[in-house]
Parts: sequence; structure tokens; C-alpha cells
Amino acid sequence: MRAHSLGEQYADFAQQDHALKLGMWVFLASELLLFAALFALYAAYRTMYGDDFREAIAHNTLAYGTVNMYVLLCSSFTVALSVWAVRQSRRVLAVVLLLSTMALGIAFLVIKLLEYAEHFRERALPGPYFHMAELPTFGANRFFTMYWVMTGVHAFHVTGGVCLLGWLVHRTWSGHYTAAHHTGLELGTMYWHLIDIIWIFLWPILYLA
Amino acid sequence: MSEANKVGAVAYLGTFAGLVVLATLSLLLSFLHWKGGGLVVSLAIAVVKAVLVLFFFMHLAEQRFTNRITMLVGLMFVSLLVGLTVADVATRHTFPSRTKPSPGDPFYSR
Amino acid sequence: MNPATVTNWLRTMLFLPPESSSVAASIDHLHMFVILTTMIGSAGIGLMALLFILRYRHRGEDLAAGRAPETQKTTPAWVEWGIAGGLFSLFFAWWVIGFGQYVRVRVAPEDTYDVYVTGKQWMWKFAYPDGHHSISRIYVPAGRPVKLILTSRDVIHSFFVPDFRLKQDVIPGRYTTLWFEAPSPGHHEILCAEYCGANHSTMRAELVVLGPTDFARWLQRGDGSTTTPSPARQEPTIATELGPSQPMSLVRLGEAVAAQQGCLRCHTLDGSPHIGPTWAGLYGAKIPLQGGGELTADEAYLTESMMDPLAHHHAGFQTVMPSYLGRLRPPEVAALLALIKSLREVRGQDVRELSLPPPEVTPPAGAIGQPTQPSLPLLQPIPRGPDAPLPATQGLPPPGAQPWPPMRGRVDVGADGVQGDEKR
Amino acid sequence: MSAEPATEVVAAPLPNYLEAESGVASWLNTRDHKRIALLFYVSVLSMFALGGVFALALRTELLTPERTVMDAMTYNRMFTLHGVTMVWLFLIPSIPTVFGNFILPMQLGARDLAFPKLNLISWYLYVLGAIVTIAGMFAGGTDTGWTFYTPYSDSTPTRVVPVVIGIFILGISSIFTGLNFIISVHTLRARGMKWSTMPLFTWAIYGTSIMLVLATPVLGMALALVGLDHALALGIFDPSVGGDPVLFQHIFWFYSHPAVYIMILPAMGVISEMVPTLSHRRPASYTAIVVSTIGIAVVGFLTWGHHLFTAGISELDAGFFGVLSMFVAVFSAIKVFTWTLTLRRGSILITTPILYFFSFLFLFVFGGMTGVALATQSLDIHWQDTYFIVAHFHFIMVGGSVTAFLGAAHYWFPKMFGRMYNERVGTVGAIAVFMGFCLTFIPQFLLGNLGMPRRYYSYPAHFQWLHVLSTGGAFLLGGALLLTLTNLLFALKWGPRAGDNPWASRSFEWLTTSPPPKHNFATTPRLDYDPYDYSLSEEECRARALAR
Repeated sequence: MRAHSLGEQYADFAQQDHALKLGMWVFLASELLLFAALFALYAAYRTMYGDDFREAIAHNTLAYGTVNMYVLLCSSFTVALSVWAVRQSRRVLAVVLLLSTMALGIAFLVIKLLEYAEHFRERALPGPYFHMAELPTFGANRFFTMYWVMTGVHAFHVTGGVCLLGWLVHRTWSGHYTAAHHTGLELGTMYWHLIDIIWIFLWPILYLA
Repeated sequence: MSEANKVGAVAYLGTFAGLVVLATLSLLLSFLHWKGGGLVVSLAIAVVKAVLVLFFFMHLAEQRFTNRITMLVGLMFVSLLVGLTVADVATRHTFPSRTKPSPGDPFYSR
Repeated sequence: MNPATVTNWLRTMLFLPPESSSVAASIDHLHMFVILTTMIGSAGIGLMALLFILRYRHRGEDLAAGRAPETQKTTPAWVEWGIAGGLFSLFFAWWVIGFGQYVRVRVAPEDTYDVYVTGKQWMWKFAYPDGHHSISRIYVPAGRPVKLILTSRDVIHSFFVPDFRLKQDVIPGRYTTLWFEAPSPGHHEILCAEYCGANHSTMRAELVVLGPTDFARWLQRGDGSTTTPSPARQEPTIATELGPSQPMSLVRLGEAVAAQQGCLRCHTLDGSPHIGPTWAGLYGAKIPLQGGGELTADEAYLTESMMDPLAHHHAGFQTVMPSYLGRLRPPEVAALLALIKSLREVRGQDVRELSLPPPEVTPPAGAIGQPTQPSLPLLQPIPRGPDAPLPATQGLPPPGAQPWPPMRGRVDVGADGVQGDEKR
Repeated sequence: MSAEPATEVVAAPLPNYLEAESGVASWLNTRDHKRIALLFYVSVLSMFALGGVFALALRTELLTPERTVMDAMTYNRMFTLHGVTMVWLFLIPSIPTVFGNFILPMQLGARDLAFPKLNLISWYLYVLGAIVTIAGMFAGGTDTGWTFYTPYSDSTPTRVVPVVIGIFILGISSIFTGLNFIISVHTLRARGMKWSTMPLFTWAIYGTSIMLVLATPVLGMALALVGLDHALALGIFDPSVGGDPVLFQHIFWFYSHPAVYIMILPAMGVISEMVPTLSHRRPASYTAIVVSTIGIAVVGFLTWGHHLFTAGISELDAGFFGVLSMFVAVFSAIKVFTWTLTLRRGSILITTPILYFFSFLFLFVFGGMTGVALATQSLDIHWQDTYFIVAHFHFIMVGGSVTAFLGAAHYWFPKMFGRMYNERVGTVGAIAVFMGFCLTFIPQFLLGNLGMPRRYYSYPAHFQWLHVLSTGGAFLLGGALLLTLTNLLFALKWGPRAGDNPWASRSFEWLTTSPPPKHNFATTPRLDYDPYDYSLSEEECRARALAR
């Protein structure tokens, strides 16, 4: 849509922007609940196999997880700056920042794949495929099953986020977003920040504590 | 939107710095391998980081109150689901209490 | 009008099964209190609404015009709060009584007679502390608390005894417990209440409560013969009457062996396809072999396949069958052969109609075999408890008489082991 | 407020939304919430018919204790498909997507929903989900029941994955619909409309949308895990590698109990709209109904544990869930009392919707109160997984939700199509539905007490005569529903013209013409008065709303 069109049902742009943002926040809440089911399973299994979980966490690849944490924090920063850049109507800077965010996202996925390869070698796989030599307990099996499922779903959302950022780069490059009207960009960045927040919570329970 | 309540560039930098510091702090604390509270401390730091991202990076600071309610309600239901599920597993008195059968246990031989 | 007849009349009117366990009586009293309040409450509200509709029906006034203000008065808040508070206290009272009974039912007393119960796809197996074990029938002493320690070998089942008002899910990988105390001897029906596959509906068993002397004698002789009057049976049953136990027919033994040895996990008895070739119509049929060529499935081929499955492998099936050499005693092999022979003319469904390819991924937690056709349930319908006849007074066909409409597909296994799915 | 004479010249009447555009493209690419509502209406009714066919097949099979028309596996697939079709393809989308889509923007005084394109996407996702689910049925369908309990749903030889993917897509469709409603209520209220003067149907749809948006994702994850487990055997709930199947029941019922409130709350909204209008009286207590609507929406999330009383959860946790379940019952009871008191001193038009209200009231209270009985833990042990539970939830879903759906279909028929249905046939239909329903499901209460378990293909012989009664009732209910449907379809073409406001209602959706123009109101209305104030005359309300 070339110029910013105002839906017939809206009185003015302010009302439309508020509706779009509130809609995005409600959608992010439903995404949160999607992960809530996994957090509940993790918490339940952790209650059942407490100390096995701690041993498994000690064995988990902390380096990969921590690097990914910093990667996502930087990507959150760059994508937030891109909104600031559009607000200063500096289009090229915004595109550069968005591209760097995509690059960081792809870096996250590459590190993730390396980590999965590492776990594959250790046979730390979900469910019946789990044959880790040094941790033959049920608790370790549960931990790595939940590890694979949670990081898998999160990686799936990161891939979606990278594609969304690609679409935002296209729209910003074509000059669609102006200093006054850039709600679409803000919604896209909000989705990316949610991905970062999910990892902020996944990182401690899968790698640290 | 009025210029006044916009999140300025300085706020972005400050938030990013805060996030990195908190992440590093959480990492260092994890090396203590503090058996009991390790999880609680790292989750508390995670909550602080999440609030930082929400308010500054996602511009919640400059939006109306209804937008903040959605996240609060979402968080409430997440804690509800996690809490009551853990409550069940934690207080289960199966007989004998949750045996720890090793994989080789004949109990599982088909 | 003493309270006993009132509760008895209510129990019959509410179609509740006879109260045969110690907790059943108190649970039924709460049941009647709750259900009566429910019925009276809903009938009352329905009647009140009906009265208002008729009393205040529209009598021709102009609806477009404004109506008199006094008709628009709203109910004061204290009435609403009063209703809410009153109802909540009623519901809370039910919860208090209910939770008290719930904890009493769930937590077993100390000195109980323990029986290990294993739910397995479509049968119940019982193991007694003194080493006895039985299938589809459990003997318990009367007048003593009995604790069942339940677990499942494959999926979630649910051990349900309607006469005791007790039920407990049977979960694989965990022990759950269920305790009861049956004051008087009798026979009670055990049903599976959690969906567990094709034959979920025939996964039934019988709970026999024996008096102290009979139970003691059973412990020595272990064949279930007792002096308690056998109940009036509605249909002949495959399981032996409670008189002197007749030798189990060879086919029944074959069936038990097939279940215990895990044959039923891959082979089906009703023709529906699964991991291994179905045994329905197998005996005497032409078998296409893996390397080409054909072979008739006679006793020799069947015995050889048990001992060395890969010798003449049936084309089109995975080579997953383990060898049973040394694990099957000759009488068990004979019983399996009798079972396969008995399925000679059982026409299972046409394989194509089911269009069900065997699953590529061999399910890890024990492959769930296809169903045994209900025409050959492991145990026939369970007779009602002897002491209190079924509430037949509500127009049910009296026990013993052939219920309407005439039962079709009933299998009568005579002593000679010949049976089939006669369609009368 | 003296009603000054309407001076401005009445502009040429706008073409209504049915005649504004024509042609297939105008329907398949529409942004008009009213047309999308009709698209949903057709697809939801056809799914209801499909579910009904499954139901009649089940009841026919249960005529005799052993095999009657089909074998065990077919029966097991049939009751699963009946459950899946009725829950996800009919009951959850029915009232919100049809009457919510049509009526909610008009009650808000808005020109359309907040995100029209998202609304159309939601319909296309519904159709795609329905196609995938039905394709799953033809590919062999699954026999796990609509609850998909593990570990059986992991290891069943039947095809689980297609049906699970279909339901996942339907979940996304209902999240989008819920999201659309929440944002419309927050941002598109007419000038002057405060939260305390919003119509009660809008409140009910708002509460339902909160549950739709917050509960459906958990279902999506639960079913995705079942699909993963069945396809790749990841062993998430597999007990032989340490998993715990009861955890699946926790996250499944965290969705499914709010889901049963998603099915009943819109029905309550319809009833809260019909009763004040047809008895021409202010609701006995507006705040009581609004408080209990939001109460149900929130407390509905707290009570899922009462489905697990016999599933091996801890006694303490079961007690906790028991108390919370009692709270929810109080909110429903407040609503029932408020509706009944609204009838008092009213001027009640005895028409088909009121008959549906009466059968809703009686069946919902009877069914609802047995729900409280079921939440009483010691009684639940006997009743769990028996036909008592089947009867209980059919009393709420068919007796409550379907009756209210039919009531809404008759009540808003003149507003949606501009024509009136035949009153007599409607009344006969309503009474036949009530009779058929009672004959079908009251015997099932008795079967439950006798101890007849759910999902039984063959059953002990002494239950048979009750099953025969229930099957007879099922066919009567099916016939009654067909009669009602033909009456409405007949009235669609040949019904007499209904005026703009046949029920003389003061609610906002009746201010505009029937059927309404494309953007609902000729001039944007000012709705700052109470929609249930029957002391005002209709002209006063119209003048006040449509004045500049």
C-alpha cells in the first residue's frame, strides 16, 4: 500500500496506531502462552528429577548458549536502533541496522546448529534416542528432551523472525516507513524482541542454574 | 506521537549496556554452582532483563496502560499454569514414592 | 419410613449399583444430597421462569412506547450478593464433605492385603503376595481392607469397580493405589474406564470377594472353587462357573500364552493388519515367501516360524520377530497352534478396506497389536452381584431371561473348544 | 430530552450489505464483517451436520451390546471424529464467528471490526483447517478420542498427525478471531459509549475472546507435542524413558476447560441479549452479569484439575482444584438468577427465542448443577469417564450452547436477512429439540450412575434398554434440528418482510435498517445512553443516537 491508508473504521491515525500496537501486544501474549506450556513441562520434570537436571545442566554446552545470549542481546539493540533511525528519518542507517540484525539472527541459528551437532555426537538426544554415556539417568533424558523441544520451537520462531526482518528491510528500503508513520516497523521489531525475551528465560534454565 | 515521551537514543544505549551487564553478572553467578538459590537468582535477573527490553526496546514506556495489562495478564496465566502443574508433581504421594527405576529395570521389559 | 428404605428407594430410583464397599454407603448419601438439591434447584428455577413468562406475557401494549419506570427497577445488589454467598456456601459445604471422603478413599490404611494389578492392552493381570497370579479375575478376602497396587504395561487404563464406587487410573511407569473393604462376599464387575485402544470395551474382569474360610482354602488350592452360591447367570460364560473348575480349553490356554509371550503385540486375531501377519484365516492358507515361492501354513510351518522366524519369512512383513526357541514349552506351542487353527474360518475385515499400512516407525513403547475381534472376548459378560439383584425392577429384563432384543454374536464355547462368530 | 422533529431530509436509502456488491469474488474477497459472518454461518452449519451424522452413527451402533453396524476400530474412530468435529469445527467457532462477527461491530456503533483483512484470513484458515481435518478422517482418522491422551496417542496405529495439524490451523483461526474482537472492543467503541453502557452480548464475546487468545496457544503446543511424539517418537510423555503422561493431561486440560467456557460464554451473551429485549425490561442487574462474565473468563483458567481427580494427581492439588471449581459455578448461578429476575414485571413476547431461552435455562441449570456435583471430589471418582460425564457436557454444550445458537439464529434472523421466520413452525421446532434432547441424554445420566464407561463399543447387556431409549432420542433430536433448519431456509426466500426492529428492542444493533447497509450506520451514531433503558420510547432512542 503506497501511502499510509486509514481504515474506514478508524477516525484518525492515532486510533489506528493504537489498535495495531494493542493487537500486536495481545498476539505476543498468546505467543508467550505457547511457550508457557513448555515452561510448565520443564518445571514439572525439574520437580520430579531435581538433581539429575542440575548434573545435566552442568554437562550442557554453556559456551554456545552464552554466545547466543549475547548475539540476541546485540540483535535486540540493533533492531531497536533501527526504529530510532526511522524516527530520525535516516532510511539508509535503518536498513543497515535491520540487515545487521538479520545477520545476528542467522548467526544465532548457525551457532544453534553447531550446538545440535555437538549434542548429536554425545548422543544427548530426546526420548528413546538418548544414550549419553556419562549421564544414564532418567532425569538427564528428560532434560535433554525438553532442551531439544524448547530450543527447537525457539529456533523455529527465530527463523520466522529472520524472514519477517527481511520483509521489513524491503519495506524500509522502498521508503515506505516515514518518521510520522512507521507502526509496521515497530510491530516487526516487537516480535523480534519477544524472541529475545524467550531466550533470556531459556538461557538460565538450560545452561546456568 | 508527541516528542516528549519518545524513547531517546541515550535510553537505547543505557538499556543495552544494562542488559549486557546483567547477562554477564548472571553468568558469573552461575559459576558459584549455588545449589539452592542458583535458579532463583538467575531467573530474577532474567525478569529484570525482560522488563528492560519490554519498556525501552519495545517502547512500552511510551504506550498507554492497556498495552501493559496484556503482558501482565499473559504473565499471570503463565505462572498459573506452571505453578499448579508443579504443585501437583511436587505433592504427589505415589506408592512407593516415585521409584527411580534405572533404564535396565525389568519393570520396563516388555 | 425409616431412613434405610428411603435411601434404598432413592438408590433404586437413581439407578445406582448395589453398595458393596465400605465407602459406597457414605458416598451414596452425599450423592443423593447433591443430586436432589440439583434437581430441586433446576426444577425450581425452570418453574419460576415459566411462571414469570406466563404471568408477565405481552398483552397488546405498544412496545415502541416507553414503559412505566417501576417496571424498570433493578434488583438491589445485596440480593445478588445474598444469592451468590448462599450458593457458594452450599457448594463449599459439598466440597468440604467431598474432599474429606476423597482423602479417606485415596489414602490406604496400614494393614491391608496387597494385590499387584497390571493393566495390559485389553486384560487385567493380578499377582498375589503368596506368588499366585490370575488373569481377568481377582480373589479378595471379605471384611479386610485390600490395597491394589496398580500399574500398566503400555497405555493408561482405569480400574473401575462400579459396585464399590471406586476408580483409579492405571498409569504406565508409575504405581498408583486403590484400596477398598468389601464387607460381604460376592461378585463384582471390573471395567476399564480410560480409552486404551480397540478392545477397550471388552477389557473387563471380575472381582470375587470370598469369605474368610473360602479365601483361606483358595490360598491353598488356588482354583477358586468355593461354596458360595454361584449367581444366576444371564448367559453361559467362557470362564468356568464357580463350581469345580473344569480344565481350561486348549484355545483359551493358547490365548493366555499368546498374551503372556507378547505374540498379540504383533499378530492380530481378527484379520486387521499389523506388524506381523494376522492369525485369522492363516492356518492352511498359501503363504508368499520372501525369496519368492509359496508354502501352505500347516503345523510344521507354524512351529518352525516360532522357533526360527527367518527360515521361511512371510513376504511383505518386517523381519522383527524374535526366536522363541527355548522360551515356549511344548504344551504352550500346542496351545498356540490350537488357537491359530481355531481362527481358521474367522473372516477378519478385508485388509484393503481398512487401508491401514503398518506404521513405518516401530513404536518404542511396545507395539500395540490390532484388536482381538470382540467375537472372541477373553472373558464373557460378568454376572451381577449375587446378593442384590440388579435394579431389574425398572423394566429391565429379569436376570436369567434372554434380554430383548435377542443377543447376537454371542460366543458359546463348549468344552471341545470349537467356537466361532456365529451370527444368529 | 425532548425529541426535536427529524428535520434533515432522509437521504436515499443505502443498499444493504447483501445487495451492495454481487458475484463470487465479492464474497470470497470481502472485508465486510457481515459477509464474513455469513461465510462462517454456512461452513459452521455444514460442520455441525457432519458431526451430527457421526453422532447418529454412534448411537445406531450402541443399539445392541455387541456389533450392530460397524466393528470396534471404526466405532472408535467415529466417536473421535464426532468429538473433534463438534468441539473444534462447530461449538468453539459457532456463536463468536457467526453472531459475534455480525452483531458486535453494530453494537459498538462501529463501521467494521478493527482488522477486516485479519477477519477474512481467519475464515480462510478455518476452511483450510476443516479441509485438513476431514482429509485426516478419510486417511484413516484417529481413534484417540478428542482428548488425545498419551501414551496411547503416541502409539496408536491410526493416523494422528493430519487431524492434529488440522486442529492446529483451526486454533490459529480462533486466535485471530479473538484478537480481532478484543481490539475492536478496546478501540472502536462509538462516541460516548463507556464500558458500563456496552451491550451484554459484546461483554460476553469480549470475555470469550480473552480465553480464546490465552488458552488456544497451549492447545496448539500440546497437540504439536502429540504430533511430534507420534511421528518421530520423541518420547516427551513416554513413561519408559522417564516421561509422565499425566503432564500431557495438565497442559491439555489447561486449554480444554477454558474451551468449554469458550463454548458456553457466548451462549450466555446471546441469552443476556434476548431476555431484556423480549421482556422489554432492563436486566435485573447489569453489573452482576458483567462481573460474572469476566469472572468466568478469569476463574475458568484455574479449575482444569477437576478433570484429573482419578488420573493420579496428588490429593492436595486435587483439593485445591476442587475449591476453585466451586467459584466458577457461583458465577454461572448469578447469571441464571439475574436472567430469571429480568423476566419479572416484563412484557414478554412469547416467541421462538423465548422458548429457546426457557429450554436453555432449564437444561443449562440442570447440566450446570451436575457439573458442581462432579466437582465434588468423592462423587467424581464414581462418575469420571462414565456416561454421566457424557450426559453432563452434552447438557451444557447441546442443551446450552446449541439451544442458544438456535435462539440467536431466530432472534437476529430479521436483522441479518430482513425477513421473518414462521413463528408456528419455529415453536414446534423448539419444543421438538427440547423433547429430543431430554430423551437422548437423561437415559445417559442413568447409564452413568450404573457405571457404564465412556467410549465403549460393546457394553454389558443390562445397559441395553437405556441405550435404545437414547438412540431413539438422538434420531428425534436430529429430525427436530432438520425441521428448524428448513424453517429458517424457507423463510430466507419466502419469509414476510420484517421491519427494522420487529422486537422493539433498544439495543444499538436495531438502530440501523435490517439488513444493515455496508457500513452499518448511515451516520456514525452517538451511543451514550443505556441500551436496555425501556422507559425511553424507541423514537427517543433513535433520535438521540442518530442526531449529529
